[in-house]
Amino acid sequence: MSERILSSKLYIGIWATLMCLTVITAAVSFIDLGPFNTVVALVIATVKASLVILFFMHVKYTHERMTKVVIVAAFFFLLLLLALSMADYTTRFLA
Amino acid sequence: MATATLTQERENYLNQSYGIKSWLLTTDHKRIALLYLVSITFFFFIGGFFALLIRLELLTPAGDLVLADTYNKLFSMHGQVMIFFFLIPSIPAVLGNFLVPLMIGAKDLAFPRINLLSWYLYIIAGLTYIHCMLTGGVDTGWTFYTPFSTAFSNTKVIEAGLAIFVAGFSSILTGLNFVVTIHRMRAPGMTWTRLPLFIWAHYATSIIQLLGTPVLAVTLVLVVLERALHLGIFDPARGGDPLLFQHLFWFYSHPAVYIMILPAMGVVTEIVPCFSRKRIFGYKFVAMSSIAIAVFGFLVWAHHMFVAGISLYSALIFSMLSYMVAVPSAIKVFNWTATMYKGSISFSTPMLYAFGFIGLFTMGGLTGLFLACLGIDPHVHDTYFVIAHFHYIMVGGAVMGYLGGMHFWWPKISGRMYPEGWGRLAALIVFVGFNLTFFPQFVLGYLGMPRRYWDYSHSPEFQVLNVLSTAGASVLGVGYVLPMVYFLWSMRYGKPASDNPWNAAGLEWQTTSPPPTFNFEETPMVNFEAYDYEHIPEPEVAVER
Amino acid sequence: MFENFPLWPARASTTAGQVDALYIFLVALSAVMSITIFTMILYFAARYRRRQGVAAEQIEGSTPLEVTWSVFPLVIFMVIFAWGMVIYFHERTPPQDATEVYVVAKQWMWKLQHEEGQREINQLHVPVGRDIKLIMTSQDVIHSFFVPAFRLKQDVLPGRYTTLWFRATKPGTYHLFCSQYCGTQHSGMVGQIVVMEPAQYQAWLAGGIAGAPLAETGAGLFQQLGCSTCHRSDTQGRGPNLVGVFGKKVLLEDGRTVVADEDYIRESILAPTAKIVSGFKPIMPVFQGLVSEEQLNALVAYVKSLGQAAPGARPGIPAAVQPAQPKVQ
Amino acid sequence: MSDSPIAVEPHGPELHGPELHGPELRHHFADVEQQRDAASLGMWLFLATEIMFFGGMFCAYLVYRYWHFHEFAAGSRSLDIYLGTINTAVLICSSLTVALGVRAAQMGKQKLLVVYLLLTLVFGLAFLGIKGKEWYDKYKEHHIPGASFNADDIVKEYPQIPINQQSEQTYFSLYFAMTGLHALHMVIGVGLFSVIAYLAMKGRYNSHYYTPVENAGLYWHFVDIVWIYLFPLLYLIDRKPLK
Repeated sequence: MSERILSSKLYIGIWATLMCLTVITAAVSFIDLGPFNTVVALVIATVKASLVILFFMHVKYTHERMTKVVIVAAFFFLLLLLALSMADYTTRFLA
Repeated sequence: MATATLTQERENYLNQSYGIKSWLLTTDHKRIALLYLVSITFFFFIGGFFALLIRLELLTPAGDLVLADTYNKLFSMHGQVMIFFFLIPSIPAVLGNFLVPLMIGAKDLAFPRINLLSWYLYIIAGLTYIHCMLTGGVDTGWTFYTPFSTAFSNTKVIEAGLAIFVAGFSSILTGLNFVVTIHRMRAPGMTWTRLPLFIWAHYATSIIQLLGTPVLAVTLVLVVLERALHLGIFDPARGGDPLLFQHLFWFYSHPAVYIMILPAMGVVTEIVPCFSRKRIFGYKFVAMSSIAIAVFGFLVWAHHMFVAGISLYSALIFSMLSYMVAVPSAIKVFNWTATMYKGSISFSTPMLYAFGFIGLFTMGGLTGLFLACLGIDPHVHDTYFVIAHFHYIMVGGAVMGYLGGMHFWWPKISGRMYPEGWGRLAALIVFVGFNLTFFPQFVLGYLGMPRRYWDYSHSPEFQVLNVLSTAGASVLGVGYVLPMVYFLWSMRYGKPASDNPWNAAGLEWQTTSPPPTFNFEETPMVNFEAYDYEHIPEPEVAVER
Repeated sequence: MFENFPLWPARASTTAGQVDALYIFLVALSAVMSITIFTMILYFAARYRRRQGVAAEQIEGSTPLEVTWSVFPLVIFMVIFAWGMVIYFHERTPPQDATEVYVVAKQWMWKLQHEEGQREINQLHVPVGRDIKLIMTSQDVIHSFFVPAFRLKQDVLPGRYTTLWFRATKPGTYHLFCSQYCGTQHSGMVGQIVVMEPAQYQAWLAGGIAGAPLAETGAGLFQQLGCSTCHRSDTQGRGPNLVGVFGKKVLLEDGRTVVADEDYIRESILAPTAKIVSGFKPIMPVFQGLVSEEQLNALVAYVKSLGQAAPGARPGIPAAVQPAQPKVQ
Repeated sequence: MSDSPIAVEPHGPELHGPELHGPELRHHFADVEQQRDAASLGMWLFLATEIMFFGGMFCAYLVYRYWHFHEFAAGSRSLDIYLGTINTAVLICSSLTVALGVRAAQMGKQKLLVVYLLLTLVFGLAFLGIKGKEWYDKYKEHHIPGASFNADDIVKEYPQIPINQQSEQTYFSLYFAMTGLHALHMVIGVGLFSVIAYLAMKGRYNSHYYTPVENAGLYWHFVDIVWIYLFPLLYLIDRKPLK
């Protein structure tokens, strides 16, 4: 297995995108979008994280099925932890 | 190395080199397994000693043997030692370490140095915990419930927490090693459906170790931070919610039960086909049920919290999900039973332990249905019913499995046979002693005796059952000392074991006993299914008495 | 039959019978299941024991069988789940008109106070046949209120209320245990539930140490602490009018709706900014650390008494308040 | 490589001889490829455990943010958004240098690799420095949870937000726990990269063997990703203009 070598232009492009997104997310937080401020902040964070995972961490180019399985599994179990905990907290004070 | 095969003293992993250094710096998975064996046995007897004192205290209603604080430390440390320093590493770190590479035809685990590191982490954790015990101990119960642990206990909570944190790290590294090994190191032809079910069980266990343990780790870190630096996360006096601690704690600690029981199921799944001379009934279902237990195990944690003050609706969800995880466990029991159908069954010691396991696990599992039930749990929660239930699973299940496995693979590990008669006697003693100890506790629990009570002089009606239980514990103690004695004895005086004394299927039996350092003289090619007993002759001398 | 060797504790509440019925069902079910499995194992072990010249018959498995023994238990499990759920909902939903007892747990004792003002320590006297609701909190660590004879248990947490209700059915003295480990004297944190015939109970009430009814104490505190200057019984106050609030839904300033139960009132006293009623400003001072658990209970009891439809219908409730239209809904 | 059997060719004991493979290949692997696959899977599994480790804190965060939104919003406003944004940028830059460093290693450019590793260290230390400055500011403002915690200044600054001091302390408890454990991971990363930079200077890595560089890089990117989430969750909870 020889790792594919990506061009440094691609890396710099990703880097520039990440920097822009950072500025955007900071700037948008000052604008009143109601409940959507949180949504926008999390969507941008997820886009940034995905870029790092896919390109900087080479997941887009790997032929290892297991790498993707591990990532998905970890996020899935994290989601279970959050969702089932919140199942208690969001319903605790209902009559 | 290939030249040594035919000489009288075959070179093996035990006589390959000598001296303390050759053990403490070894990266051989088999030697590390033995290092673990010695260390966990040490902790098992410490934990057992605490158990003995607890049972003696409860012989009479009044608190007359030890002080209340001492008693609280005893049960706390009994729990923590037995769970984190014995049961969690027991089968994976000893038998798993020894057998996973052998069973899949690999020369070693994928990361031998990390394997050694994980033993050292375990030892650091163990020494820290011993220091904690010697300098005052800890009295929070094994559960560290806040705010008692973070704001009220005057004992060494931080030290105990850090010790368990490090032990968790060790457990994570073992699991990581197994998953990578099983994925990457299988011998040619060893496809997923040819893997022994012991491997499947360890694979499932490793998933839990990898995904659950970090949550316990961070929870303990937060407890330590709250206690040491006065952060306010779990303590209601500082704005926290104590139930959040319980959520995070049980997110690990419920699946942790499956870390303890799944490998034992794996052991039994090896033993039953071997002594029935049959393939396992429903290979795929048994394999998948291990994975299902591991995954569903993460969805049920709040059934430990039905009376803790969680919302009614989440209690409903968790109760229902708890019944889901009971199904794969039931599947396993039915498949073991079905495997015996039309078999050719013999009753060597490992098989006796497997019988014991199935019986006790069935009872432990069925009483789990009581506890998952929203109608019954509010009465029996935090009583001896719970104690009895989880001892049926962990001692009746996991320890029986561990002992069964130790007997089964002892010829491979040591190259010697244990004395069969003594083995059967000990198995019988353990079974009888166990039931006498823990069955009365079911009744005691339904009668309402709360757990962690030092003194029950207000309720003398509990005494008869407690006396029975203590009597049983002393029988059980004998049952546990016996194997240790004859295993040690057999290392010198035991009959030399052949390579495959049980005529068992599985790659581990195709190499020599004890195996050479790199396990196989030649990398095996696998072209047969697991449990291929059709093509393996029965032992010439049937092991009958 | 089992006088010296009981298999279950006394059955002294309406819940106890329900729980025991399910328990006996489960025991029977477990017995049937385990005996079936054990018999099969023992039979196979004997019938197919190793014999010279008889080889095992290789069987791969059977998907129909696997499906059967997966689905069949699951159906049984769902029955158990549903049955348990019914009991749980019943025992976790207190009746509206239950008599209330406030419980404060601390290391290592139970402090109880009746609506009528009687205080007790490690003992609770209740009459047969009346619904009793316990409103419980802890001063320090987590405790658990456990009465085996009632088949009831509920953890008692610091910083919030948890509740439990029962109706005793049989006079007698029963164990009260703390079942959540709480430190050195955990096993000493025990007490008694004394269930009495109503007449005897009335006599006990009359003979007890006379204390002011809880709500009355609360009314006094309400004046003393200055609550009444803002929480007036008309619409002019700077704080919401509390008449009739209890048990109703409250619209909050951030758009959420909560039910004004004991915990809400408690939180609103201790940390008023947490849930601001719509239309009001967060100006109320924080009472965290300024009122004891007992005073808090009295205040809650008072606010609850304002919520009653017919003031004065129950003992100890000042009839002075005007049944004005509450500002909140 | 799929999950079909890995070692396709049988390999006998004769392969154990150290002369038949480079010093990087450990005896128990069939070939370098198998070894690299194993290391990569191992690293990803380790990162999965790290996700769950931080996940426990994210769970606590979610619960308390749901309960005490006002206090979380006010606490978030009291943080220095400029330093926070700059720090995010610094970490992203360090991730770039790591990615380029791995690329240099892949191509066997040893000098370039050392340069990128050193740059990464500089960025990492800069992040920790800025973080330290922020913590020091919080220390001066008495926002460190504990006996001396005092959020009067926040209450005064945002009269429009109803603030309970105790819940404010919960926010700062989580802030310090999360940024603290993240910083601890950064410190470990800096240590790791120092060792790797040293070994790279000695010429330990080449285009055939650079697994440690790659795996340390994965770790670094992971720590970066944690921060990518921590930044909006801690700094940007609610900064819209107050009415």
